[in-house]
Amino acid sequence: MKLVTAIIKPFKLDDVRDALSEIGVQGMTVTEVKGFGRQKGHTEMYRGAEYVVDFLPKIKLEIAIDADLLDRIVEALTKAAKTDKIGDGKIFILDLEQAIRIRTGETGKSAL
Amino acid sequence: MKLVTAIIKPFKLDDVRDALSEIGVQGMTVTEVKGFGRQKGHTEMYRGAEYVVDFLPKIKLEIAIDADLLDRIVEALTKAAKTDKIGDGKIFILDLEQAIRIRTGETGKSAL
Amino acid sequence: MKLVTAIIKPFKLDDVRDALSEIGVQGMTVTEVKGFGRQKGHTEMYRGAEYVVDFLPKIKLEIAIDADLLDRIVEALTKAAKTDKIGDGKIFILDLEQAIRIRTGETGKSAL
Amino acid sequence: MKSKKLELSRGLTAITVFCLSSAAVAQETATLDTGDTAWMLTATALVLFMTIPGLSLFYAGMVRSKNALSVMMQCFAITCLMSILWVLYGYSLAFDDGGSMQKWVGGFGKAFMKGVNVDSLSGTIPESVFAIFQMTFAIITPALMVGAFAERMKFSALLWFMALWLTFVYAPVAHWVWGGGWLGDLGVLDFAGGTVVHINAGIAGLVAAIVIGKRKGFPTTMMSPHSLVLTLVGAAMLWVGWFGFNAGSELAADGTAGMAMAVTQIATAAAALTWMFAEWAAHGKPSALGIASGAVAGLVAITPASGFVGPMGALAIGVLSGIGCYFASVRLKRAMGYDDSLDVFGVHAVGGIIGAILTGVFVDAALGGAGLAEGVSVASQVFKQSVGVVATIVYDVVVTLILLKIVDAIVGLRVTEEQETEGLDIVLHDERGYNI
Amino acid sequence: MKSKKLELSRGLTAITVFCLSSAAVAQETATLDTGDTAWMLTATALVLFMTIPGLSLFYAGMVRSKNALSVMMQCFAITCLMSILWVLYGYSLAFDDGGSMQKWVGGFGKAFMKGVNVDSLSGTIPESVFAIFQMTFAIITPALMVGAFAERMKFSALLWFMALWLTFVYAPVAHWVWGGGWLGDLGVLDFAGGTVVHINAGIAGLVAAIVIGKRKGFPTTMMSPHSLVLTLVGAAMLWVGWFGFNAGSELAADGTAGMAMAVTQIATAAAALTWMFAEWAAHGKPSALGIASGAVAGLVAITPASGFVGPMGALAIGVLSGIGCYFASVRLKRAMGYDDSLDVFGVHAVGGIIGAILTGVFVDAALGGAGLAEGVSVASQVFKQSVGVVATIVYDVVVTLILLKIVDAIVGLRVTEEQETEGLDIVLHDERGYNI
Amino acid sequence: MKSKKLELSRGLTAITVFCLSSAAVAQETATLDTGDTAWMLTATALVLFMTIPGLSLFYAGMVRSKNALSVMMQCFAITCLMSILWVLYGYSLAFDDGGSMQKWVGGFGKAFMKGVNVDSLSGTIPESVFAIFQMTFAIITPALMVGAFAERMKFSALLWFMALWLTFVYAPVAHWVWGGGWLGDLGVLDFAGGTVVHINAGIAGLVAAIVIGKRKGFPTTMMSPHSLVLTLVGAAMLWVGWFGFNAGSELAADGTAGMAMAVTQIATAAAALTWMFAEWAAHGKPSALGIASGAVAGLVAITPASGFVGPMGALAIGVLSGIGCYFASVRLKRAMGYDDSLDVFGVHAVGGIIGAILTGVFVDAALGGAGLAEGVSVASQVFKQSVGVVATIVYDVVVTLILLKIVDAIVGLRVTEEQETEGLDIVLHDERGYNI
Ligand SMILES: Nc1ncnc2c1ncn2[C@@H]1O[C@H](COP(=O)(O)OP(=O)(O)O)[C@@H](O)[C@H]1O
Ligand SMILES: Nc1ncnc2c1ncn2[C@@H]1O[C@H](COP(=O)(O)OP(=O)(O)O)[C@@H](O)[C@H]1O
Ligand SMILES: Nc1ncnc2c1ncn2[C@@H]1O[C@H](COP(=O)(O)OP(=O)(O)O)[C@@H](O)[C@H]1O
Repeated sequence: MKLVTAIIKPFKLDDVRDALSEIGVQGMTVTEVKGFGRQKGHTEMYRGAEYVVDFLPKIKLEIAIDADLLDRIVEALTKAAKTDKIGDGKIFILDLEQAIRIRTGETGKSAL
Repeated sequence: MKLVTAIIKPFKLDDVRDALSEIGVQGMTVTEVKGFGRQKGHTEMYRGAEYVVDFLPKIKLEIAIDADLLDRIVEALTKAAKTDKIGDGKIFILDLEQAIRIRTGETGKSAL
Repeated sequence: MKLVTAIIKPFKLDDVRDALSEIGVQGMTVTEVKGFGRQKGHTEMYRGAEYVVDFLPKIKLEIAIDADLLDRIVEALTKAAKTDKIGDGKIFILDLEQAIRIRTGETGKSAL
Repeated sequence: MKSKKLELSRGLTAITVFCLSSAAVAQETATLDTGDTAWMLTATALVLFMTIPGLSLFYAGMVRSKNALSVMMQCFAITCLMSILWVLYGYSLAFDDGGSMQKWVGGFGKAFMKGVNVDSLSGTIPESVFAIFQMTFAIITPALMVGAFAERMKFSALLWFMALWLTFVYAPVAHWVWGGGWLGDLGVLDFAGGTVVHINAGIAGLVAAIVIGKRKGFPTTMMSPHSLVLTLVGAAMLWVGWFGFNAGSELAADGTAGMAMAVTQIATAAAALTWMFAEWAAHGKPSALGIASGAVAGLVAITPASGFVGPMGALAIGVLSGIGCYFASVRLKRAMGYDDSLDVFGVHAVGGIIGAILTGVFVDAALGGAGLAEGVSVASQVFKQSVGVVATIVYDVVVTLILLKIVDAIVGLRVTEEQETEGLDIVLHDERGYNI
Repeated sequence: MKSKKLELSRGLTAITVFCLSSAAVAQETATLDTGDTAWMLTATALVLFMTIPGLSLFYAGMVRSKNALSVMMQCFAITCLMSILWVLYGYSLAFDDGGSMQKWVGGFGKAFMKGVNVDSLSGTIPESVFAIFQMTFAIITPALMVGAFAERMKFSALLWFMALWLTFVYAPVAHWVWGGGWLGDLGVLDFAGGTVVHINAGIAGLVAAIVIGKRKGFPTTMMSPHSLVLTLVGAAMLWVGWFGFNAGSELAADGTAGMAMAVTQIATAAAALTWMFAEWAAHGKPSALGIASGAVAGLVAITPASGFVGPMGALAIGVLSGIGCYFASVRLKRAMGYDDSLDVFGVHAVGGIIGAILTGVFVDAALGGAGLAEGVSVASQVFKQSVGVVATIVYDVVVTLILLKIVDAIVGLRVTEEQETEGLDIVLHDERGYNI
Repeated sequence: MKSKKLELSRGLTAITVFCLSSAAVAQETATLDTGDTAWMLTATALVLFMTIPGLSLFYAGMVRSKNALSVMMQCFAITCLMSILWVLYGYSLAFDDGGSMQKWVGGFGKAFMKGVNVDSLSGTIPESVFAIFQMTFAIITPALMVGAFAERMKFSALLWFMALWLTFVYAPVAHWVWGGGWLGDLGVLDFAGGTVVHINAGIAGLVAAIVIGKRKGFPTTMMSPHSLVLTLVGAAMLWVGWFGFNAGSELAADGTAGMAMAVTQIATAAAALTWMFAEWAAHGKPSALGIASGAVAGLVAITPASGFVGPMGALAIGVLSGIGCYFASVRLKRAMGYDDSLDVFGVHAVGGIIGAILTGVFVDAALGGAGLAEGVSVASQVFKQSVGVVATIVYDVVVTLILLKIVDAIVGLRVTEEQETEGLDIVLHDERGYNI
């Protein structure tokens, strides 16, 4: 199994969720995060002073999946999250040793 | 070492924390997340239109532990977080290569 | 590649970001979390009752990096985040199998 | 923008002012006073302001964020429902002549606002203004109760309960004291509603909190206020609006109204500081919730006394209610174990009782008050005050209990445990307070 | 702390009150009435309170958090800009004698507040108070529109548009009805601005919403209010402030003002409950947004009627506007597909029309109203009312369209799609509503 | 609900109105005017409304969320503490006859509100109302200072400091100007407190900010307002409440009060737009904080002038204070490097000085004002105004410095660095502003 973590632009969340649902992903966990990267932050003004806010709002998705699905998921995710503008985000893939469904105690693929 | 990530229902947080403390877990990190899964979301109404909100509030726990403790922790966690209703959540287990305590620079098990 | 996760004190964020930028880290993702550990929580009062709030505000940083940079990053991070007081936080290191830049589809080191 | 009626009433005023009638005649044929009317229009707006937004913010801030909308919605719906019932029959039951029942309750002669037109006066102000001013009291009294059973009552049950309570508790008790009923006859002093409003609401709230039962997790789980910022704003609005409540109860813009405002300010400040320092002494830190609660305690306690006592009497009432309500809310509640969520009993009932009794003391001219009635001693006035308090409590407890049982039978009082966990906002209203 | 002028005016009052002139003379030489003045000072403060903070909170709560500041900023800037334009020429255009143009628009004789000094009266109140009271109406009318095109209009375009709209729509229409123009002459009844304020703003808002276009994602994406807590607070403030709007429009503290306040309360409560129950019936749950919207609908509909109808007329107007506005905001909008973000058309235009027409019905003395003018039947009054409504709508649509085209040509009406996505707060003001 | 006293005072009024005494006699034996009283009851409520909730929200919104409660708590506690001190001796020190010290400070004859009863009048209003109206000024003046040293002062130190400051700075300076002291004698014009309230608070705030020292991280770290939504709401409440402050300072509902309200509105709108456009020009975008700050600047500057100038004078004062305060808050502060957290000096001291000086100019009848006193030229009036300003500044700086040193010695002025980092809400009050 793999744990796919994707950092995306917030307004792309619905598109990505739909794209993943379509290829059969049944669950995911979403976190509001702030990203720092090549994308320039916006300016905020306070009493005439301008401050550049480097940390931009992003959404982090965590999706535990069967390794076999990895390629399709990465592809769907990339397609749905892309705007071709800087700051579109990243996908990170980790190896997932074990998954357990709390309610039933099921483990492995069937827990996802 | 292992990194145990658990997604649970928010109101179970105190029970889980207590259960883990009891078996000697001394630290953990908690994040408010939103989960998408088999559990049906609730409805929200706006100007007579009803929208189903799929993303439900969940709590994510991250607990770095010595591999030896893994089974006991998973068991305690499962027991404490269970309501037997859909949406109870998942436990994901990753391999943790290294852990460092910032204050002392300790590494490995003694950093946990 | 490695995925470095650091839990630090909130007011250290700017220092840490600067320290990492200096050694060439170009991106990171930040999450507001609550930490439970050895550090004692603060008291809150409500109608004369005092409750100890165990979960303290912390910042979680996730930084995907080339494995070669690991030591320098851990060093810089530790130095910048340290106050020598309990609760300074932890660094966890996981193996990162793959990274993809959504905008370009680049993978591996060049995606970071 | 001008109505025809205006010309008429202007003309009338002019005629009255300019005619040479003697003072005695003037007393008999009351005429409209624009200054009194101006103040009472304002006072009415101020008392409405106390409930919405004031009280609704005060309470909303104290509950958990999942229930914030629900308490605001309850305050709002009570405002609307009580307004309509008041117009239909509430005003009549409270202030109309009750004929043979006059001691106990008013009649239906003023139902549907019959006879209340542009020209009808009540003293020197239009009767329409008097009726709506009184309506705002009939709104805030049930709304105060919301705090007692917050975070667990069904919305439908709330509507039923409040409609019945207005009819069978508020209207008669208001009649007893202000409508020509037996407590007024007895000489009970209640300038702006310590008994009618605060004791009444505080006791009924406690009864309801006990009948409905504790919130899940009470008292072990910390149920911190989700936004003390809102609570402080609400407390401030209550304070400001209360000038309309107390000084407005004079129904005129005169020296008594002025003094009522002054003593309101003094007692409130004194009670707030007292609660703050009590807490500072007992827990080591002064809290924002404490100072706000203390202010409300002072406002409650000075209410029955506001037209009767002087500045120093107000100071004493403030200090004593600050201490009394602090103990009731912090110590007594914990000792007894009931879950009066936002301390409606501890602040309104206890503050109201302290104020009602002390009114009998500080009305004494020797203590700076407006003076006791001919031949009445402090002791006998305090006895009268106590009769008012006890009668109200007994009646309120019994009738409230019966009404709750009825409503429970019809629609059920409480949401399910699961609903309570999820929060009333989503469960009852399909909405959330915040999407930030 | 006392000005010299005070002595003078005090003296004058004293002289007038104490001289033995007959009522007839008094009618001719108006003198200042301190009670009326007290009420109108208060009413002016209350109407300002409706816009800021009232309306700005009501609207801010309903938009997404990335645009919360932008709508508040718009309300604030409109308040300031309209104040200045009103003083420079708006008041004059609306209320000065227009000479040969009098039927259509006022003149420039009162530009720069010429002739408005400490001693000038308007009826029994200082003209300065009348001018500023009317200013607060000229502020809230454009501010109401902000809800129609919220979350997408440029701030610079807003300023241009509102300045032009005040000049070419608000001032003339106010003159038609209240300044001695043709609608007033015709006998159209609009006590506090159903036509001038609400229909006018509601229609112009709809036109602007259509010209500017839908928000990206409308209507498929859920655009939940970011804080219904704020919206409820804003609605409550609107309600309280509206007492100044309606009862203040009597320009005196008398029986009509009292009745205006009473009917305002009754209609509002009735409309709020009606909308709440309609929603409960249709969707299974009563919502906080629903009850708040219903309250505003009732406030709007009673506005033109407030000095003319009785309590039971108000009840009917409340119920009918509750239903009418509910359908317009929930059903009609969805059916037609326009994006009137916060239902300015559905509540203000529709509520205003319902109120304007029903004023013609319930003014009838037989229905408890102040009575129709000599020789006017309900049918003919309703006809007059309809003429007022239709004339206002036609004029408003045409001129608003032209003004929007002009502003679009000068600065462009709408932000870019990317800016809309990011949110107006950051994009237009370099600020964020919350950093919590 | 009616006190006995009512009958009495009603009777009195009636007798007075109907008796045939001449105007001259009426001038001598002042009687209560219900209209004036109605307005002053309202004005008092409005000024309290300025501090809580107005100012407390305005400030709370501007600090970081970890300190939001602390500033609200400070405003609340100041409200309570000043109320009590005012009743005990503050009112007396400011407004009682000081005998041989009359030029400098009042006596103790009115301590404990001695002699202030239901029948005592102050002009045409009850003295109780005058005393409480003045109390609200004594509340807001210290509360304004809170913004200068927000986010770092100890709560206990604040209480000590404010109690001393009321006694040794506010009460005497109020006496100088309004209580029969030397500045009033000199002919300094300060209608509603430009010098007494705003310069006084602004200067003391600056001194305190400097003595207490900068916040950790100032000025490099961005310390963004945690909720500009709250700040805008607070600014709006200040604006509305300020009508009570300025028009209430006339102590009557007459033409001067009306004009005071009108010029308040005009100057405020002008200053807000000026600040907004200045910022737009300098930084490319208009900000919500900017327009709100501009409004407050205008309110401050028109305060001393409000009973003396005409509409066009107000416009000029608005524009000039908008520019002046903008420069002081944005440029001067950065240049000088002091940490006046929320610009109390930049807005209140600078705005107050601009207003005080310009009052001397625009009071001129030739410029639309109420007119200079016999034989006084604009130049000499401006000189008098400057004397008032300078005297107040010098006295204020010296005494404030001494008081701060004393308080520092007793309890220490500042929290520790660690506490500052954690935030005052948790550290000083064991509470948090938000649990959302
Ligand atoms: N090395 C990294 N580790 C973790 N997160 C990163 C890293 N680099 C970028 N990110 C995340 O990805 C987001 C987008 O990255 P950015 O460099 O701005 O643009 P792009 O993805 O187009 O290269 C950042 O805001 C941050 O959240
Ligand atoms: N494949 C997945 N990857 C990551 N998180 C998941 C995944 N599936 C479920 N989750 C998380 O677990 C939560 C519970 O899952 P759900 O399918 O609703 O019920 P259950 O755990 O009972 O099967 C979800 O809300 C989501 O946060
Ligand atoms: N075993 C653990 N797993 C995950 N997070 C941990 C663990 N132990 C500590 N943490 C995180 O690190 C933070 C600091 O830990 P703490 O024990 O308080 O102090 P220190 O880092 O100085 O040992 C905690 O607040 C928590 O967020």
